[in-house]
Amino acid sequence: MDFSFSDEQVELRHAVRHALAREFPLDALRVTVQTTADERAERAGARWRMLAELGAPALLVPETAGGLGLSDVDLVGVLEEAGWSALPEPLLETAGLAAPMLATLLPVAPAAGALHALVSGKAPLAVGGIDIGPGGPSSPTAVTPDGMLRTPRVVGARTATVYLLACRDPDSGWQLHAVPAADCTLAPTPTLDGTRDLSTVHWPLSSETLLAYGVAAEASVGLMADRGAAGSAALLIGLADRMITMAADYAKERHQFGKPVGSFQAVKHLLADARVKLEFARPATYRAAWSLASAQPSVSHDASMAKAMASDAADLAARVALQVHGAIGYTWECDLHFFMKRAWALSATWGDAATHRQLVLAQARRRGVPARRSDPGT
Amino acid sequence: MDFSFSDEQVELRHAVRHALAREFPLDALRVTVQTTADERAERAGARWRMLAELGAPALLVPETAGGLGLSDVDLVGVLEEAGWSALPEPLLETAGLAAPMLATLLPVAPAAGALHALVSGKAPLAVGGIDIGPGGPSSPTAVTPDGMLRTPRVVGARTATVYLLACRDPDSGWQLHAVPAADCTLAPTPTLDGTRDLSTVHWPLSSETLLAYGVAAEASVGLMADRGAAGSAALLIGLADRMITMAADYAKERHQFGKPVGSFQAVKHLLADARVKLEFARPATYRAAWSLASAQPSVSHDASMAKAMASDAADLAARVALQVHGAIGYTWECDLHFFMKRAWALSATWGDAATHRQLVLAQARRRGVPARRSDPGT
Amino acid sequence: MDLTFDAEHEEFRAEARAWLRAHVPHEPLPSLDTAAGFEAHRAWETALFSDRWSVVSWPIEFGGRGVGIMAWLVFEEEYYRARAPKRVSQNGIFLLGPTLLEYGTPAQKERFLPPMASGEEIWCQGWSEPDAGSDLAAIRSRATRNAGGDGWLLNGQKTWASRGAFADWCFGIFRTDPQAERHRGLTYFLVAMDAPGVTVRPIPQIDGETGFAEIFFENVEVPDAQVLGDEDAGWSVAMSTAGSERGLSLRSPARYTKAAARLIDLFDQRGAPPMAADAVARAYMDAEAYRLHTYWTASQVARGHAVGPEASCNKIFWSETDVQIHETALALLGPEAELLESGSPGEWLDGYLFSLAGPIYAGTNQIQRNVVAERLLGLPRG
Amino acid sequence: MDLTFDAEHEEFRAEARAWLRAHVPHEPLPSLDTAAGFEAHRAWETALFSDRWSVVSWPIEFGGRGVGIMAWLVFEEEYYRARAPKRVSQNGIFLLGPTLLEYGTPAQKERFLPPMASGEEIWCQGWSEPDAGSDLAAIRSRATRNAGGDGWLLNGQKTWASRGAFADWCFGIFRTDPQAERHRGLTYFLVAMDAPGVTVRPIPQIDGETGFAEIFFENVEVPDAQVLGDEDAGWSVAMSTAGSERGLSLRSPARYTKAAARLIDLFDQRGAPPMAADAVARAYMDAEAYRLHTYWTASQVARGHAVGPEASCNKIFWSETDVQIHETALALLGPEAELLESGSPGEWLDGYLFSLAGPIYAGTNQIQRNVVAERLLGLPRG
Repeated sequence: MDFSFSDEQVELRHAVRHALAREFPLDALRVTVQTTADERAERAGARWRMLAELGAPALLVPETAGGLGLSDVDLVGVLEEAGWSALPEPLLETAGLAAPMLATLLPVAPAAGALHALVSGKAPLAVGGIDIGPGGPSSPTAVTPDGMLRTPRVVGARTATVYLLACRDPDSGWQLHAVPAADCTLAPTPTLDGTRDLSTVHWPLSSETLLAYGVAAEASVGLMADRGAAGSAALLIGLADRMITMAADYAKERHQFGKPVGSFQAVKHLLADARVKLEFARPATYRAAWSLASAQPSVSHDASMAKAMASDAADLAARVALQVHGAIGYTWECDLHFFMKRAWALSATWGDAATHRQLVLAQARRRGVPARRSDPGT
Repeated sequence: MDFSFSDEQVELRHAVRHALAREFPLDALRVTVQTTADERAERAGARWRMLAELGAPALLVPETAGGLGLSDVDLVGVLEEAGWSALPEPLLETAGLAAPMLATLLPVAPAAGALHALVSGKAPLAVGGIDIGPGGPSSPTAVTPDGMLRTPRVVGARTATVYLLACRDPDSGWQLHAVPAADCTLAPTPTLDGTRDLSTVHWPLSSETLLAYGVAAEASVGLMADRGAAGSAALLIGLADRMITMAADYAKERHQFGKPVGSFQAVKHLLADARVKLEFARPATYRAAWSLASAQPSVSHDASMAKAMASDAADLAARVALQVHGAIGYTWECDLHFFMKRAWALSATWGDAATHRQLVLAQARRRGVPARRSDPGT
Repeated sequence: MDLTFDAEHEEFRAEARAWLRAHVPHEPLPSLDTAAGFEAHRAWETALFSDRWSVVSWPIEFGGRGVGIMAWLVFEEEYYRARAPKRVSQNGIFLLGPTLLEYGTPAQKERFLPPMASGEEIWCQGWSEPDAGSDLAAIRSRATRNAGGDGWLLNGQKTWASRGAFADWCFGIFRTDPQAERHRGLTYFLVAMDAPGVTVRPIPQIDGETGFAEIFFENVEVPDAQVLGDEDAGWSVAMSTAGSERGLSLRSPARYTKAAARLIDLFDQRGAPPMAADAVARAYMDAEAYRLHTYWTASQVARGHAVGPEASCNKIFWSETDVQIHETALALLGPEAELLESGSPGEWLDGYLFSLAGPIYAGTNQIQRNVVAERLLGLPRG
Repeated sequence: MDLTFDAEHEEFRAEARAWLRAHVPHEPLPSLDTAAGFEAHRAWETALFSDRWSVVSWPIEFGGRGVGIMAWLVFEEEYYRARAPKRVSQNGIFLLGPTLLEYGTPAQKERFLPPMASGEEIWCQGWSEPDAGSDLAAIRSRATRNAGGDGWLLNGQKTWASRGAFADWCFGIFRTDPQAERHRGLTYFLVAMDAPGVTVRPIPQIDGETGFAEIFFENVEVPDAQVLGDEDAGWSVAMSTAGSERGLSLRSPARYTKAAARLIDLFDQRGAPPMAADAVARAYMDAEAYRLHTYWTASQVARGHAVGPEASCNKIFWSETDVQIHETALALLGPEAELLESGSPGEWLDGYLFSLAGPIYAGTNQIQRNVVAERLLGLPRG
């Protein structure tokens, strides 16, 4: 039993934090929304190259396939940092979902092609077609009258060259495809968080893009859902931490009634409650990463618990941070809203807290958390 | 539209408060638990006579039947005062449930007999056999191997001479009986609130005690459930008010860090939250009384809403009052526990807050709140 | 106690309902936090006024109908039921209006109330300053006597003036006695936004729209006739405004009961997911409880009692109810909640953002809790 | 990172499980807040000790097994799994014990630890005073030098000493320098409860049982050998004890995971009512999260890091988790929740009452929130 990160893992996280702070300061978020599409794309490209230099996109790709051969436990800190800086790029989707999935599906040709694109570090991959409901993974992909498939809320499609897309047919079950961007029609979806890249993608169903179907696809989709939940939990942890830090900093500076507002118990206790929620969501999130890395039978339970707790922690952090900032926090000029909007978005995707509580309870009731090497006492 | 009490209603409430403060000071609660059964019975008897002198038990009995001919709107303030003083006697059961029910069932012989006993003012009536679940009224009464009926958690049986008991058969539906105490076997049930009179009653099913059956009994049981919910809401409002008042008083006196603990924002905000919850539960409780008095079609909805809000208000008041008192509140010597225990008991009986929220939602969805004279805007 | 409306009120309701059915625009107006939307909403105010629906509870001479508070509540119920536009005049008619009626001179009432009621002059609030938010008594903007002695010179900076970028007039408090302590020595002024020396800087809000503005005053000349109430007595005049803001007149319950009814519709549309049921029920009941509490308060007012510190309970309750209704709706929308689509998700998202400001403006809920604890429960000041 | 236990820990777990299976009494012992129950629990402590299970993490010389913190957590998991009796020695072995190991002289350790481990001497805590609760530094009980100069005279009053009515020894802090300000000038003493001048007044608690006591000290003579740590340095010694109380050693996670498992059983027995599902899931997850957080903290400790102000997060979290688990259970029991029946309702009700004290003792959660805000977030003192 050693529930801690290695020195290398801590160093990797620090490297990512410093690189992001340097290449992606707070101002850059504002620019992302207010600039032209071209300028936006150029900046996104530069950031992605920087992440690629750090090895982030291919962290989970085996060394034999040109990656770093690391694990979800290495990735979780990187994702937390991406949350901390509200990074707009689809790092979770590319590094956390697409990369390990494609690696397991080698040497299927479309997987090899997509993985090659990913490892090259030129562009992220987009991911779409999996939601999580109280019954587990569900498919938002629909068939359109022209025979194409329509997947809403695909993340990262504007910059990706390959889209990893899932669809589900009531009879034949899940399919997973790696579709070249060139084969798709894309309708960007405006969202509250203007720094987020969401699109509706129309794509053709073709055996040439097929990665997996049937039982294999179902297992892959299940694992991607777990990784989506666990990975977005890590992003949310970083966001929550950042919002609490911003609010605490503001509370030290802002004076009312002749003293810093942070010296009032009401403000202290709001922030303390948010800090406590974060404190206990964190180990749950790290445990989910470990369960993914070591393929624990409890991985779905662990990922759901992480997502439920991290979503609640980020939602509370947003509420508290806004209240502590007061009217200032309600302005565009204050950076807080970028973090709040991202937190709201991520808290609701890959299943919200209430959904994951249902999933956790169902598994706990089935005693669906199979004994690890030994039953931990309950 | 006049949502206020008449001067007479306000005066009646004040009279009850003063009488209870005089005849039933805080010490009397302690004595109730710590004295012998005889002494306890004697004191209970004296209190009941005092309530009878005020006219409380027969408030809802028509003047033609020897009562005061008043309504639930007159009663609600009296019940609130009974809560404020944590009165142990079954005033709700006698005055709020048994009295109006028996009055409507006249001239059926057992009803007339029971009502006569009630109006005489010598002893309260006991009530049992109706619970409220997410599906509405349910029956906890079971048939025992000896052919008797067994009703748990009957309130007031130790002092009553007549028990108003309900039972339900899956085939023939509800029945309502007025059973002489002498025909029953009684097993007092120890509860956390030692001042509460709860028993399990074994009773014989007999046509001689039958008040109503079939559709009439179902309607009566439904109305008693509404009155139980609305009336216990009034008791809970009084309890919540008392606990908040006790805690605020204590917070003014108790000093820590060189000042009254009530000057700390943390304490202020705990109490303010409890006060706000109470403030909004109150009109909901009064509305339920008016709906009962004027036989509104929305009465079940209104009673459920009152019980849900009053239960939550009392539960929060108890939590806050205990926290504000600190360790002192956790002692037998501090009076607070009498009010907390009563609040916990009442909050869970006649359906708890979550149960009533389900009932309210079901009715709101069915648009089951039929238009009053006009649809109020939604 | 009688919770039914009498025939007169029902007749009034029917009349209001009929008028609204005939006049409410079919398409929603553009956001009132934009220049075009502001003017579209002003036109709506004018339409309301021309049939005497803009300020029903005001005296007839100022454009109202002289009806009581219960009738006003009936009108509000019908207004929200009809999904009529937001009230761009709300700071004037709901906040300044009652204060003018209470403290204004006959000349002030005659000068200011009718154009306020008609939408011709739209008001913003000059209350907070960069260093005087929750601590409103820390106001530093000052008013000094002008050379002629018949007026004042205003200097300083106000902030968080909702729609200050578009408004015609501003009401606010300024320090007239620099020696006086905090709540003393403040005076309540009415200022034209086009007066020389007034500069406005729009502040984009969280959704990018120009919801509020900073207002800078540089030697702005204001005649004595634009002082509301007594010199140096601005705090108590302002507290009357703040009482309206937190209490009865700013947030009528129909707003929340209507939103709760829409929430139940959404719940049904989404297949009534059991895990959302409790939150939907809570939101519905809280809106309903606020409505009942308002009738309760209005009945006390009708009997001649004043609205006291209970108004702080009100402010806490409606603002948190509003957040809860919208949070529950977004939870029902799930991953679609972030989409800026017109119609259901977008409207709920807008409403959510707006609701989040509720626990902040009109005195943060932290300040309100202090008021409840100190003035309703008698706890000592900190 | 590896969240599995190694073979050594698993062997230790198996040994503990086997011993507990063989020795845990089949019938629950009477309440340890009664005289008879106290002695029954003392006998259980002796049984634990005789097979070296009472203080597994202590050095072998004092009756422990010298195992690390992870093994201790394993033992605790097995202990709660076996539904073994409450630990009547907990104030000694979990609070004073670690402090003695850190600050005690060799002679003190030898004198006090073994009988503490064996249950022969059971300790209570003399911490709070009537006017020093949350404000612990306001302690007024004092210690003055005795005539001989080789010891002290204690005078004053302590309160809320859990099981103080039955305990053999008491540890507490007394003011030795009356001039010094608040946290300074306090000294940590070990006092025999049968020393002349010690009087105990039992305080019946909310359920009528004698859960705690007031202790009066009147010229109680205490030798120098019973001072723990340096003279006038009692506050920092006490903070070590308080850290244990709030942090790792008082409330092991197995307590909550076991309660959460029982809650899920109850939920199933009651037909899994959908409206209780969310609360049950929350309670289960919070208990599980506390377990994970403890492993996380223990891993930091194992790597040589100290437990910091995060311990205040702990205290807030476990105390509120405990309340939530029991509240949810009572909600499932519905109207039966108030019944003092043996078995399910009664046990949950007992647990609920006990849990309600959690947010109060060991420093109220209000004080803990101050600590979190000031020491983890750097907010200024009030």
